[in-house]
Amino acid sequence: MSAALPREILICTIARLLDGVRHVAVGASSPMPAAGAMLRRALDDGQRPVRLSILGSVEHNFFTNGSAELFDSAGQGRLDAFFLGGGQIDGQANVNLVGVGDYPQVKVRWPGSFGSAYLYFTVPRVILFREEHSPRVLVDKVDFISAPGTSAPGVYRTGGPVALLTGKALFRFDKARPGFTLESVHPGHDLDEIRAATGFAFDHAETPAATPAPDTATLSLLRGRVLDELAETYPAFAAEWRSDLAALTREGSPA
Amino acid sequence: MSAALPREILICTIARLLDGVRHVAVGASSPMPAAGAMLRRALDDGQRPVRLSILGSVEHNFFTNGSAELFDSAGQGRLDAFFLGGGQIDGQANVNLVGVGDYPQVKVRWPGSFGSAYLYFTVPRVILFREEHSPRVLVDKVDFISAPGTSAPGVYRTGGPVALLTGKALFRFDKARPGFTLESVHPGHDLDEIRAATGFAFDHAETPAATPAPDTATLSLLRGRVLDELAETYPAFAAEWRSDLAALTREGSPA
Amino acid sequence: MAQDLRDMARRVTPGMSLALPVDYAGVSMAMTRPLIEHGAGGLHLVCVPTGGLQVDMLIGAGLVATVETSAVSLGEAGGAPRFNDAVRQGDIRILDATCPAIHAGLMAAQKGVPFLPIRGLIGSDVLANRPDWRVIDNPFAASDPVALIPAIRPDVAIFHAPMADREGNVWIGRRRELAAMAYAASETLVTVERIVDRSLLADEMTAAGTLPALYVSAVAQAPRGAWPYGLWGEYASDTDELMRYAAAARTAKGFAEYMAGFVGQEVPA
Amino acid sequence: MAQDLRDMARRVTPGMSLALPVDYAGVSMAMTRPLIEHGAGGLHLVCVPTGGLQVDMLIGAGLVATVETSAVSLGEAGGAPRFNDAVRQGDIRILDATCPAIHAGLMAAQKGVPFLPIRGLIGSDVLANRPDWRVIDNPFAASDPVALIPAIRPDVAIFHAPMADREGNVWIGRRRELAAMAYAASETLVTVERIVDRSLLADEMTAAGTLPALYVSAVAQAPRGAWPYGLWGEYASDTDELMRYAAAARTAKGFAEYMAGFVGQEVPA
Repeated sequence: MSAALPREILICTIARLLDGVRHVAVGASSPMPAAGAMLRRALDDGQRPVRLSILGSVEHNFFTNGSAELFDSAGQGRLDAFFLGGGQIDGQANVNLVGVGDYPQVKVRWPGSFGSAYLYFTVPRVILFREEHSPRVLVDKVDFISAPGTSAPGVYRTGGPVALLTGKALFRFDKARPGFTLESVHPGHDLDEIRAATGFAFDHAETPAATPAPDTATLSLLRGRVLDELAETYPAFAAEWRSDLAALTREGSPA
Repeated sequence: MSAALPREILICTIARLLDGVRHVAVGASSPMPAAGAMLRRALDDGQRPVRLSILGSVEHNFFTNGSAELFDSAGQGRLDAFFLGGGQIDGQANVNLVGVGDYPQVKVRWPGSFGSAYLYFTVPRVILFREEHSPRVLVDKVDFISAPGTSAPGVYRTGGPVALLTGKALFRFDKARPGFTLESVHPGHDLDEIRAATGFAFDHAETPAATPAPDTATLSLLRGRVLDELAETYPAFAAEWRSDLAALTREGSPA
Repeated sequence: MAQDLRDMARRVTPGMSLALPVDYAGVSMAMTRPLIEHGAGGLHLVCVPTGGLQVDMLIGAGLVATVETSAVSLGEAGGAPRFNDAVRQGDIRILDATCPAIHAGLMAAQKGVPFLPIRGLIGSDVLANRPDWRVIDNPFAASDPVALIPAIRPDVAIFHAPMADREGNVWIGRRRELAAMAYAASETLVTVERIVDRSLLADEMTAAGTLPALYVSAVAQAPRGAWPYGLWGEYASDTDELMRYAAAARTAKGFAEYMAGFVGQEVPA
Repeated sequence: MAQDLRDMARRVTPGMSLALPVDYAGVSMAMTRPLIEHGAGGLHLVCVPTGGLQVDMLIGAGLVATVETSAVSLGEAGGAPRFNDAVRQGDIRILDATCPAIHAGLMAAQKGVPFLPIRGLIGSDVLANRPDWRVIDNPFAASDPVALIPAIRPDVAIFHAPMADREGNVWIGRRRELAAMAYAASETLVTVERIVDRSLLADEMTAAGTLPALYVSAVAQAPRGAWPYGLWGEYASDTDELMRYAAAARTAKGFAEYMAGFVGQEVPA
């Protein structure tokens, strides 16, 4: 089997971060989190049921009480993990989904905060996921706090950020400090590059670990069952992935 | 057509009290209020739709959001009229559905307050209906206020009692005073009897009016369409009524 | 009695709070005998929003410490004899409520909030006898008192429904108070008339009336499992049987004799 | 354009608040053009809980004063160009919310209460920019701040659904936010794919997914009336068309050109 593609390493990392969850929800246009959750479900098959809700999907929607039910289930403690992106994410894990500049008349307007100002408080394992790793996204201080990374003592909060995954690296979040610690660097990237691309200060080992590549069994599950499942909901993403795999095989085959 | 039965006068009085409503709800074991509402609907046929909800009925239930929907619709202002009984009703229109004696260890326990503590506040036209007219029921002061007849200024209240109908008489409720005024006495009863049977003081004309008997057209509608409709939900009540009508016809026929 | 019903009953431990539906919504009468045989006592019953035969039987069996309800009655068959007797004797604690307050408490649990406001109630002895409720001034208006009902989070919800599928999804139709109970409760035990092979979530028509398996802890089949109550769309109440119970249960002895022959499902003659 | 759609649009008067559903729940795109031709402006849009193409078009047409929403976007087709532009220009007032806060506001209206509490929000700029929201100390616990969302009572709710019957009952399936909108709103206008002869309340299966006529002011048939959005269980989104709109509407001129050809229902080629 050919080596893992960068996106495959991300998906396997997501599946790792979801270890032990019973119920994970992903947003409507989030093929990689969905793939990670599907891989988690495939890995746990026969041991533990993993429920996956994809917002706006008819196929992966087991809710029957309208769009409020996801939030209700989070409030009941029935949602273990969720993904948040963010136009800006800062070193305190504050997330900005609203815009750049002075609110309300921002220079750049993004769609809005969606459910973040609630789910960030109520879902125990929120994974910040943004492929773009640049000083534009990972800022020192967000322009607008859609959802704060931490809360003052006494504020009801059963959830929050546990990790930040980008196209270059994986960070863990320490809410006591609060701040991010570089956990591992993806293959093909290094600490200097990450330092330059990150607009906030973070802790790190002198020589950070490399993000592990998936083993053959995992990779085979991913390229088989998971890719098939994913194609039902994200056909375009799945097709591109398949074509990249085909190219990889062609490159690899002469050797 | 034979003269109106006492229960027919009550039903026609209920229909009169419901003049102008769009949506009326009745409890599960309330054949007379239901008949009154059905008569109202029949009388308004072609002019105004009258919706009737019978709690616990499958046939007369157009709700689809469980048993909370009745209360929600009242809160939204979509329920115009409702009936309340009461083990005790006092001169301030306070209603007791809980029991006689010192709460909580009452000597006589009734089922409980049901929705009264809410609907009495939120349904504009609440009709107190209790066939038994005795000092045991119509008391000076209830032992337990399931729902108060009036509220202090500033308390949110869009509804309340408008009338009290018993087997002997019809009272109107004046919330400003507050208190009941005898509006009319049913055929076969008189003021002295009503005074003796009523445990609270009430206003009355020197010679109170008689509760009007229904005209022939109304009576014919009642004994035709309404009785047929009623038989679907309250078969025992309808059968007894039919047998009383048959007896009346037999008695009347020799003359 | 079926073993799966016994297994479900074992999930109830002494002192737990149990949410039980109104008589016409789908009472799991089939679970009554297993619960009594299991014998977990000191229960806190939450009637959604009123109670009937099942509540009366659990009280008569001595398993109940507290009843939180808007009413307990046998409907056409009259008052609930064991409940009424227990109140008079002071054997149970009664938390009198009003129907929408029970719904509000469950909705607060469903929404994951500590309370829900409710109109009405002010000036009633229902409110006066609920020190666990509060009245505050509506922060959005001047001098507008409003009652707050704290979240009701039952340990276990128990009900009966027409069908479930093999994944544990349960068809509740328009009886959405059953969903409300399940959302609010930690565990939900369901008996059903039948178990179907196709997924209830597979088409939009059945999905519309389905409580997802996410909220369902266990399902067991119990044909005519609401008897002597009826089940909407399935069968009518057996009023004669309710009358028979009402007459028998007027005394503790009569209750015991009735219960000796009560299986909790209609047994073909 | 059908006369009944025009008649429904006329129920909207200047300055009203309109509740509109999320793109996948059943957007009545068929009502968009009648609303624009009718021209009632100064509207307050309540997106339940997010907005998309319809919101962008109403803004582009200059009918909107305020947008209350958790987000506005065209999904896969990217940002909502007329919305984004109007925000940058300061042409509309934006009331940024979070999804469950919109649901809470509607639920408060459904329950007839002045507010609902909600967890989360504290410390966010969403809350900081909503002076119409409040934070109180939870009266049931010590030092536990909790946010309160006031009731949202839209003047008119507008959505699209698969079917209605001749009595005005509307089948909404499991998209219960459509019911929530209708409960909360004073009037509800519905377009449907088809009108059926049998009553949707006549059997428990269809009744489970039905919004009763009590909450419905008017119904009109509009086949493929959600296009270019999809309708669950009926047809998929037309992403190419959404992309076409997104590209055109980047400028006011492009928007005007696009709208000149937009009927609001898919016209067979």
